[in-house]
Amino acid sequence: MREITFAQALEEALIEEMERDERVITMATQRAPALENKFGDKRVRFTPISEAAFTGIGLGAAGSGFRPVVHWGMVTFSFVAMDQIVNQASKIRYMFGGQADFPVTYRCSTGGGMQVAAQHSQSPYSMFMHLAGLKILLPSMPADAKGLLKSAIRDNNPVVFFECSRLASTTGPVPDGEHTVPIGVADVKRAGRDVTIVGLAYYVREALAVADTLTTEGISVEVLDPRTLVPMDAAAIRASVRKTGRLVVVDEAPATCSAASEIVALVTEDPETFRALRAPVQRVCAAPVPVPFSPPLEQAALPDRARITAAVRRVLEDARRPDPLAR
Amino acid sequence: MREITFAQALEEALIEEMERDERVITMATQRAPALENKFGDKRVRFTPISEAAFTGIGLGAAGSGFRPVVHWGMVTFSFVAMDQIVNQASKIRYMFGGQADFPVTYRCSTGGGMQVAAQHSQSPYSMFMHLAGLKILLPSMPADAKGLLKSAIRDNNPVVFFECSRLASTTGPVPDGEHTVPIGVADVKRAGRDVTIVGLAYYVREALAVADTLTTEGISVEVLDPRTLVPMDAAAIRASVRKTGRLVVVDEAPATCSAASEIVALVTEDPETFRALRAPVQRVCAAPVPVPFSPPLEQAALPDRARITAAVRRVLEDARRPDPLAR
Amino acid sequence: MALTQAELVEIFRKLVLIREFDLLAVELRTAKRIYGAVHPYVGEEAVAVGVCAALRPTDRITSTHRGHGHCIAKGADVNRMMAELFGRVDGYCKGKGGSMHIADFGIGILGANGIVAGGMPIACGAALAAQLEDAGGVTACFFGDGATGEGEFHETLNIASLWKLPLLFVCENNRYGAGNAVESVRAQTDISLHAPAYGMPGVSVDGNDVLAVRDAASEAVERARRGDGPTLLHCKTFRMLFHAMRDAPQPDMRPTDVVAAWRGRDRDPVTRFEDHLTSRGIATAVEAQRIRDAVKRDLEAAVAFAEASPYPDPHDLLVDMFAE
Amino acid sequence: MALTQAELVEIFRKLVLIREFDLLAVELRTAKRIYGAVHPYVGEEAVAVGVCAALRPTDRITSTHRGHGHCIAKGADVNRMMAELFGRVDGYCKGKGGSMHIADFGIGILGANGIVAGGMPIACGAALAAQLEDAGGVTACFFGDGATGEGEFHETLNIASLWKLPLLFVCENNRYGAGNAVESVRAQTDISLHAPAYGMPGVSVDGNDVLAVRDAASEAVERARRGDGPTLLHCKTFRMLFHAMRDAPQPDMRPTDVVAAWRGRDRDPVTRFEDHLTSRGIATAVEAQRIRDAVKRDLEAAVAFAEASPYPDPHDLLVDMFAE
Ligand SMILES: Cc1ncc(C[n+]2csc(CCOP(=O)(O)OP(=O)(O)O)c2C)c(N)n1
Ligand SMILES: Cc1ncc(C[n+]2csc(CCOP(=O)(O)OP(=O)(O)O)c2C)c(N)n1
Ligand SMILES: [Mg+2]
Ligand SMILES: [Mg+2]
Repeated sequence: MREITFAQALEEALIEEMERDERVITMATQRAPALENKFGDKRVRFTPISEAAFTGIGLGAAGSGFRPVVHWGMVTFSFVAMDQIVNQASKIRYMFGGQADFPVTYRCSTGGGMQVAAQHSQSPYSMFMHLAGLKILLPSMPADAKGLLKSAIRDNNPVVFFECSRLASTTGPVPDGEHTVPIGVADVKRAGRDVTIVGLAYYVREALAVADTLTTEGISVEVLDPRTLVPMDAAAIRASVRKTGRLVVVDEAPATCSAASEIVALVTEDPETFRALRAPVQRVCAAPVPVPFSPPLEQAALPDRARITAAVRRVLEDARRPDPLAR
Repeated sequence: MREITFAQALEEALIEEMERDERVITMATQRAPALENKFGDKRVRFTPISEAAFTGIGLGAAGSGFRPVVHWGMVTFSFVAMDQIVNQASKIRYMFGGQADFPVTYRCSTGGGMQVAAQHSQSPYSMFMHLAGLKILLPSMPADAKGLLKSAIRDNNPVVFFECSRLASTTGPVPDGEHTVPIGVADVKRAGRDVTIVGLAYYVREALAVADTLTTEGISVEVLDPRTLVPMDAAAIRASVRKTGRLVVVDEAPATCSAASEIVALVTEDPETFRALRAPVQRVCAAPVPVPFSPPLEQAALPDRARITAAVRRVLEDARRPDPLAR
Repeated sequence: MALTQAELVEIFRKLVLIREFDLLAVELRTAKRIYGAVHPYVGEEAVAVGVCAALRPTDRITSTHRGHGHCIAKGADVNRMMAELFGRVDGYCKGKGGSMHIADFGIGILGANGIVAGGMPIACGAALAAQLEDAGGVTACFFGDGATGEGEFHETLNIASLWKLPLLFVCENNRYGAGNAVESVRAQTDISLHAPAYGMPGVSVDGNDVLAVRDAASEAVERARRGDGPTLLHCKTFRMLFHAMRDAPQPDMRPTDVVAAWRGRDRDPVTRFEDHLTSRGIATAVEAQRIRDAVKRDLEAAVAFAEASPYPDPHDLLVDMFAE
Repeated sequence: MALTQAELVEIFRKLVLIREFDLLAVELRTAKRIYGAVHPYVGEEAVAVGVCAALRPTDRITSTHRGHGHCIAKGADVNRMMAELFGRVDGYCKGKGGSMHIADFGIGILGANGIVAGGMPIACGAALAAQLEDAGGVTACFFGDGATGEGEFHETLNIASLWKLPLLFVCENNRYGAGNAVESVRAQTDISLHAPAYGMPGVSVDGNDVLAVRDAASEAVERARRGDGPTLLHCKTFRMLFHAMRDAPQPDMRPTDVVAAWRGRDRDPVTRFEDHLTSRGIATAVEAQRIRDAVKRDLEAAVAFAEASPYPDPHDLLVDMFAE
């Protein structure tokens, strides 16, 4: 299969969906000359730096028959538009009794590791997950990125699509031709026996690298990528944990009230999965600080392979609880 | 001890702190004639409906030597100001290397149960907890409300102070004279043996009512009120769960990535507490919907005593795991 | 374009219907027969009716927390509105929205909104849709004087003008936002003065004169339909009742003489238009009374409709969350 | 108030220092000796220097993503600025902030800001503090033409004027926001036209003429100190380099002839002021060259200072989170 970058995969998805359905329009504060040439500046809207306005414009146009794809730029800039997201987009369908659909996709880049300091290194997925009414996507691989963005644009609900900055230039196989990935379905990126690592975005790749290394020690790691954060595929995560008995969640957001917290809660509140758990769960998350600029500090703030490996060892070494299945 | 309402307790706290320190000023879109008469309209600022601006004004004035107490009205309206909260207030001290303090207190009302529908019935504590850099308070009783608001105003950091609407008219004993409650210290509102209920705000009262009822069945419930959500008193929660072996968390926010998720994660990732857990934890939260207007639907969406009681029974009935301490 | 006699009478009927609907809502809320918050539009009826008289049924509007009048003016069914206030399944939102969230997308009502200025971007989005549809559609965006304090006011005026969106910005300046006089929250009080900063026309109009509003709105609508972009229509009006009520009305701190003056027969938008009709022989006092009576019967029927409708089934709590 | 010769020479030195600092930053970033994003202020120096020449040391400012010039003009130490770009502990933020987050609260620099318009409310808060302190303090708030698209622009102008805050709104209109011409994002391009909507004076000035900026700023500062409220100062200038760089500069899509014209000796704010000084006999060409040489030496020293400073210790990661 051909290999393309994450960024190219997203661009392909957008172009294909715009070709497929002329109600798809885009809005962003950054010009997209290639798209503009192809689809014209009526459909490819370049906007003033007015995120609150164009977030709501996307919603209003969606409620009036169009399928806007709105790019906030960095997730950072979405906070200027938070009223339209929290008070409008996430509530509008239910609050009005389901009388209209709002097929709008909000895209934005996320994450640290680029030495651009606190404001420009955020991963606040969980703040959006907490809102009942948004679907939330977070791919880790180019093929998922393409397939999920296409599904997002075709979905009849407000969808927030997070694009991890550190993944933009990574490559991977992407099928030719029509390729979609269903919303709400997790993916086992690597099967394993001894411990489940649930990774998000960039940290799926890091978890896979850790799994590779630990293999040489005879440790078999299963790496699971939720891909969709809302609706979360709790069944897949629980099934994996029931199999391995151990869970490590890796995410570059700070731990408090994070997606990682939610995954831990989904696992430990399920009676059957809880009983299969052989060690305390581990969250490997960012330190509870705004991401600092200086490279050694930034590295210390974000998860890395060493910390993931250490967490895996901790859940494995916690041998004080016998395997309930006496495996 | 005298009994006063939650709202009165808050008003007392504010007046006492304004008397104590003339650098304390207030801002709100609602006039406060009593305060204005007492302290003058220079210190008691009535503002236009411009939450983003006056949230940042509070921060800037705090960084310039004042101690603003900014009232957003409902937490709903804070989302218009989210940039100033997320990108500025929560990051400003650390990002600038700690060179200045920002003693600003943000107050707002929260919660459902008042038949004012989705936009005006929100409890998004966890969205603020996720941000490293804010202290977050959520009292349940008048005495805590007074003592914590005073501590918030004296604290040299941005503090978000949530005031549950359904508590405003509830009463309770409040000490005369100087009374503060330390930030970061949970409170056992009722000691018990068999199960720990961690309740938030209004649901502390509901948990106490459930505990009363269950007592007649010989079930001994411990009710713990974190009071502070950041920094969370994990030690107190874990100690209680280690004692009872069972945990129910009650909160009127939807469960996903909520404060309840965080409490579950804090408990289950701690090895000692995890080993003491005798049943899966239970989150009793709002349904994952925008709070609906119609009373029967709203009731169905929010936690109530029946659901709390059922959760307690579930964790008690889960007898399949023996008490590890063979108590 | 001059209005026919029938159109003039229909304008009067709408004014009366809005007036009586909100007086009734206050009564019902006081009696605790309905729930939540009520923000009466009493005294401002000429704005909604005048603007909507300039619109086509396919045109769209966005509304505010004080939204009953906008909905009725745009043609909403008072039965379904009333059922919504009662929290019943036959309400516009199946009881999920209540007073502050009435919408009827089928007739272009994109929703009332509990967030001050929150509907403005949505209105812009509807106008963008109309521009792309290229069928002459127009959107009217209602907002209060208080909403001009919000950033969304500024952002949407700029974008709408830049993109020449077919949009009417209708500022209902009732001189107060909740209890606060406009001069206490704005550096200068003539709201139309914002328009030049966005290169758009700003028009001030007597918001209690329904025909003046309708004429100004018609001109703005024509401009929008021509593709010349938005207009800021500044309607000067007054709220005759309190700002809002839950179990009881919020105290009204406005000077009583000012309130009394605005309640005079010559200023009240309903009686004023009634006198206009009768003095010009377009309708007689008897006909006017007949309309009032019919409106009251319609509203009684609406209450009966609402009360006959069941409460939503709690088992349907999760219905309507996500579209297929 | 006329400036002394020494003051004029100091203005020249500051212009040169800002110019050379940012050229050096670009060089260092290209060589990967510093990190993150760099937004060069090259070409806009006269705005920061002119405005800060009208301020007292105790006055406050807020800055933007393109903030090096504002900091230097207000008196920041280039050693500590440079150490911050290098991510070292002796940087202004101990390496935690980097280029976009330099602050020095001790001399009234309340911080650069990575959020377009994000500093405007904070500036208002500083001005409110000054008003309460009642000691004649003033705040200058820098922001770009692109920032006028944000709601915070509107909200702060209204509140500042309503409350008569001692504030200068300094719009640095460099005709582009990132790659986008101001006429592509604004319905009308004269930013000073917003002022009347807020009942405040709006003044447009040649932002490449440091003395014109200084004079206009002085008048606005006096007005603010008198208690008469804020002024919107619209400074017309141009960015001589690209918008931003990380590993490489972002492509510059602006018309090359326009860029070339703004780079001409008569328009470049540094050479233009140099010619002003020499033609009036305030300084000789030799003296000007001596100043340039001294600035370069200072900057070499700053780099040496920065490189001698250690990286922060990862064990200190949690330090500075919360105040006692
Ligand atoms: C963003 C936001 N802030 C505050 C409120 C609370 N609030 C509800 S109505 C209102 C006054 C609005 O005044 P105006 O826009 O003049 O409309 P009016 O009530 O006069 O019709 C306020 C402050 C809100 N709903 N939304
Ligand atoms: C709220 C927000 N939206 C978008 C951005 C991304 N961004 C950074 S600089 C910039 C252009 C700003 O233009 P202007 O205000 O004219 O300042 P200039 O760069 O020209 O100095 C943009 C869009 C941002 N930093 N903040
Ligand atoms: Mg009003
Ligand atoms: Mg610019």
